[in-house]
Amino acid sequence: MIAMLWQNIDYVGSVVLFCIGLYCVITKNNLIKKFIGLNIMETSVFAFIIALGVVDGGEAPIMGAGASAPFTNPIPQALILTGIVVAVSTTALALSLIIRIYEHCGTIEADELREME
Amino acid sequence: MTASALLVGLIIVPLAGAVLTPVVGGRDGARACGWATLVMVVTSGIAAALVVHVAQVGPFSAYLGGWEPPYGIELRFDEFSASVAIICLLGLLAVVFSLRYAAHELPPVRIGTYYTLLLLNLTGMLGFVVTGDVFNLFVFMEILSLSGYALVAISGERTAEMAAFKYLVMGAVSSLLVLFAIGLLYALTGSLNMADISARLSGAAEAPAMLALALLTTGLMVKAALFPLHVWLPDAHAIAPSPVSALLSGLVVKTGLLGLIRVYQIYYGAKVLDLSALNTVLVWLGAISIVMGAFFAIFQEDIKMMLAYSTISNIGYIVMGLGLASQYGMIGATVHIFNHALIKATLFLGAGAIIYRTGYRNLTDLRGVGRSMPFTTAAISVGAISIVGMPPTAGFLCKWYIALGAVQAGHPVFGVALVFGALFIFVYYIRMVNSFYFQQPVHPEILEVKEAPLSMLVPILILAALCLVMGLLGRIPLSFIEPAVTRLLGTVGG
Amino acid sequence: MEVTDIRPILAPAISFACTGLVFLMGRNTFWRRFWSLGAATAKLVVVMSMLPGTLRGTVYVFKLLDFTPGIGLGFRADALGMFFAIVSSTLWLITTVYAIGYMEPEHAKVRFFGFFALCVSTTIGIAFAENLLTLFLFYETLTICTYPLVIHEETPEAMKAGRKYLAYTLIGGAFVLLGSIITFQLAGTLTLSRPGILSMSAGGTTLTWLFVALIAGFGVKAAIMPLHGWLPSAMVAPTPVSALLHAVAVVKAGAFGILRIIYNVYGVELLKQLQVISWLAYLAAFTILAGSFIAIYQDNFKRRLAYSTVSQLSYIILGAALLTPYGATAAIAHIANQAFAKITMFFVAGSIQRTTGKTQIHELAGIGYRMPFTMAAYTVAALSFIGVPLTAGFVSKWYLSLGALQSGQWWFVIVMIASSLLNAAYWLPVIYLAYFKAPVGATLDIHEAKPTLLWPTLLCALYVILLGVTTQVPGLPFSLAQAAVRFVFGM
Amino acid sequence: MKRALTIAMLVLLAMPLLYAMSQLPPHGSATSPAYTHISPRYLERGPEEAGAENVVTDVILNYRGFDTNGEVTVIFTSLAAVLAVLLAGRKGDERPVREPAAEPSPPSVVVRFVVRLLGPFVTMFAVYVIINGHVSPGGGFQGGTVFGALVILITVVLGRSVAEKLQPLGVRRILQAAAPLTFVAVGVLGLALFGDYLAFPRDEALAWVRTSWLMVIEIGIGVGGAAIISAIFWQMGGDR
Repeated sequence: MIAMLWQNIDYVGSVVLFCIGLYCVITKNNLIKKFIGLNIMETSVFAFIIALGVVDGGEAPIMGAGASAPFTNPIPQALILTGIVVAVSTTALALSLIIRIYEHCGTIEADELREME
Repeated sequence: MTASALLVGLIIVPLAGAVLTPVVGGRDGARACGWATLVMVVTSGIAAALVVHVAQVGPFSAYLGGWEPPYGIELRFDEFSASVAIICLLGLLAVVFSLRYAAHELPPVRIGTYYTLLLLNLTGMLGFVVTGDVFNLFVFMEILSLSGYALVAISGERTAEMAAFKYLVMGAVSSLLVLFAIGLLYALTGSLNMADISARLSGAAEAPAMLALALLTTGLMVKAALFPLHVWLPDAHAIAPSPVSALLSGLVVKTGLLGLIRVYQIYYGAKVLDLSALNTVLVWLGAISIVMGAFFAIFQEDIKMMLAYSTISNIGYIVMGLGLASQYGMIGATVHIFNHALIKATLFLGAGAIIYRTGYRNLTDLRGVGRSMPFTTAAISVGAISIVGMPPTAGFLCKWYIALGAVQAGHPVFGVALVFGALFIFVYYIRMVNSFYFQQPVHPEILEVKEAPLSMLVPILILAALCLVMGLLGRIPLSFIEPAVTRLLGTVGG
Repeated sequence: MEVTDIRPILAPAISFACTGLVFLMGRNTFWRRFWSLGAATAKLVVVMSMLPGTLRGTVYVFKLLDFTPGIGLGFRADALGMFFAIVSSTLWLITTVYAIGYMEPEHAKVRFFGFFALCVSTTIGIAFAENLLTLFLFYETLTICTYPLVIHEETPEAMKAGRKYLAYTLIGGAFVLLGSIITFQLAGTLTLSRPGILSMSAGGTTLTWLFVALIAGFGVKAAIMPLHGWLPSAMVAPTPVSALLHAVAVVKAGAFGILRIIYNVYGVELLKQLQVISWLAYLAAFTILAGSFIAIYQDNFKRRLAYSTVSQLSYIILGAALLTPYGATAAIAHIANQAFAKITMFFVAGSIQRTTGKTQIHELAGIGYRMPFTMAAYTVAALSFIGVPLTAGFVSKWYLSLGALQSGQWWFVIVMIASSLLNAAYWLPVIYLAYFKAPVGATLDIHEAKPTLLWPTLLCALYVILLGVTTQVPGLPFSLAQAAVRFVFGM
Repeated sequence: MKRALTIAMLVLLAMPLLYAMSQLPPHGSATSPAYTHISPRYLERGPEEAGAENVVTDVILNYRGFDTNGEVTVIFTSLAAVLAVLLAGRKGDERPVREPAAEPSPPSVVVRFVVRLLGPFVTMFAVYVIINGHVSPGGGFQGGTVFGALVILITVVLGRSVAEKLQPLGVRRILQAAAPLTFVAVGVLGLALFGDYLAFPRDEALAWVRTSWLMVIEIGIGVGGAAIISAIFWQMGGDR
């Protein structure tokens, strides 16, 4: 199993990143830090999917003069382009909410907010 | 007009309508509402045509860009997708209801945006339900989630924003789980088309397939607010504007369940895993959800909070029915997705109308409102009876079927849990009815308020009538969905 | 012979429609009374029009719609159902007149008369239910419709009684539902039929537990001990409601449900093989005696009536559980006999309360001089409960004893005799008090209840005697009961 | 305590994840299902079939164009969401007007001059990225973001009033909706002419139509993306 894991070390990296992100989401008290954790999770998933598209020795899948096989898989790249946009959109909304919460409550620490309720 | 063009139109019309709402409506709330109503009327027409079509010829597809699957994206309309009808209906009624409600409850500058988001939310749901491609599913899920978060926060109250943030964090994590699973499925099969994945998954390694299943189920169950993943729901649904609560509680949480059905379609077809372990977990969580939802609801004073917890109970019913994996249970669960949407929308819109007129939302404060708003409270009572599962209302047949399914699957104990869960639910609805009709008002001025305006009353009454009609004509949806369930279960030979 | 006919559904439908009009137009006193009485009369006419056919052995059937294959809404008027329907619609008409008089000074009359009419419409639905699901549907509707009546006073005490009532009956309803689900799973159908839905099924343990569940479900409303707790508390309701609850609609719906379970779900032949039926008989016998014992110690008139009801209802259960034709005759006939006698009692209690304000038995000294006609009606009903010949109660006890002997269980005859003695022990002292004790600080002038209260009371008392002396006259309830028995036992 | 528990939970979570990862097809293998099932067709026939030499562009705009249609809707949704959250609330709930402590000193003349000088070049780069997206890395999103960054830069340095001139109020709403609207327009055109939503002409003779439609979509995405990014930035109070 270890050998197989070594072979898939890129995927292992994204798992580790995923867990780090989740750790931040759960334990961090500051809403922005929580959200940074979420962004780390997003990145880990994107990295995982991008890594799926890699092929040994592959080049960017742009045809035309001078291009030579093998090319990397274009699908994950296309998917993650969409994924990034989605992540950015979520981030924009989350930050807006945090701005409003700060204006209303004067704090963005989760425990202080809980006390205010 | 061909069926596939209509199918595309089902998504494109509300999408275009949504992005044009700010252009057409500007900051004039009434004009935006009129536009949104127009868009929803057209969309509803398309949905009705599609449902009729699927009833006649069975499932059909549209290939986008003319690329046949698995190379392009496929929209697939099967019997489960017929839930677009209820999405359109509730969407239309919620938009009409909002005309007076939004003008009263929301900051004026946000009203145009409100309708935009409402339409986007509906677009997301429609797309989610009809797409046949897992990544496309994710994209639509994000449209509906993002607009959902914003709609919760739109009133600008502090609590609303905090609820929206909680909802957003949970929702974003669940979306990531789904995306992770999509990546895994892609790694195993090289495909994103659901049918193709299902066909190619059979030879795949078990562990990643199981992980993908676990991630998908967890992610979707967060969206569906199954216990113990429900923590975001009560605040979000209770604090959102009432038409939004109706949509969130009636429809948005259901997309998680419809997504689960899609997952079943993939995995049952693939025969790569034995799903009985998952089903056992789901049935138990469903049963716990029923009881916990009802239990928490009993202690709520706020009428919308109570309704929100009752949603958790009902999600439990549906998940239990799906997890039983027996013919009756699955039919009952699927139809309950429809019927609960109707019922919960009746209740939330009714509660919204009462809050609009009286300004109170606690049961104690609302005592005696039955005398001044007889039609609204009558509609709510119908909804309450229906959600408890009294015959001959819409709620009864589903519970009957799910209970039969439990007996059929050889777990009569879950049937018992279901029936007594319904009693539990009755306890808190009787509290509500008591305070409407049978208790002396705390605030005497409540006897002077007027009945809800027509733009609110008509949607509520339509929904209440449907609660009854769907009970009496329950045969129609049940027999409509039956072939799809038979097909789904037939693939596992059970 | 089964005939498709619209009347089985027409009866509940007409009264439901009139009920709607009571709600809509009820703020006007005239229209409220008009539609209440109109509903009662129309229903009685429709039900009575089927009587000749039923006595000839015709069964009227009307299938309304199917929810799904095998589960539908259907109506069917057989002899047993007709019996219950006639009793309840007759009594409804009388009670409505009484209620109009009684409720005059009360609040929320629209709600009261609306739900009152709804209850009795629902009762007809129960009587004419073609299948277990329709039965369950109306059974639950009845529960909900009586709730606003129980809590009519809106006092904390009334609300508490209402909660208790709902808790008991809804849990009962849940058991009925569970039983229906399992029945459907076992038999594939829910249509009530003569040999019994389950008569073809095997599997003793399942059937036994299913029987327990179903009987427990209906037994709550039939107030079999220990499921009777709600009934005395529900006495806080206005008297016409108590009369309706305890004489006609609710408790009889439970008893009727048990008859349906015994005769049409299981069937006599199948039950003879199951041990559990004799336990039901023992439980009924226990309830008969225990109910009477408790009644002796009640001073509140209506509470004494409530425990008497608990006791009397179990005559029906006992008769059915004997599984003999004579027992069945007694069980079915007692639906009417107990109903008329008990409603007389309630009317008397209500009249006394409205006229003199007295609710406790020890306050009734000398009341026989002040309200002679009312107390005469009381005397008739009391004699009927004791089982004196020429009253309705005698017929029940006679046939019940015959049934016990027919099944070889002679000890139930002793129960009957003991019960008569106990009944005498708590009804006769009131007569003594009323006629032979001087009233405390009041004159002996005649001060009768007003006509709308008095006449229904007298009519019911008359009926009690009629039922006792006309058992051989065709067309009256007893002949219908015999027709039902012939039908059930296939004779 | 909470941290320790979380870490323990995450370690437990990581175990099955890692096990599943070890069972996946080896990283970089050319025989994995992902590389042998659908992508070969895209790589082989993409340029002539879908119209762009950059196969990623082919996938985004043509093969899986509907995803991108949804994606631009997501961006639009995020704008609507931000507006819904941040637009000033009811009376008495207005956002606290912050007294500027001191008039912020305007950026130095040098900075302002450099920004003005850079403007045209950045714009040109953005346009280049947009219209070259189908032959090289780039495309509507990237170009739009570059242009959006320029708008933000101008807002910060020269003030919002100058930046807003780039998006006249009259057409701003249309600009913000440009990306989804372009998609819908091209999609419906495809539906009308070639029978499927978002269908592009397959015929080799119509290759120019295909390319120009791709270009239209890229521009639409670029314009819409830039408009939305700057609108969100302004709404969040980035100019303060």
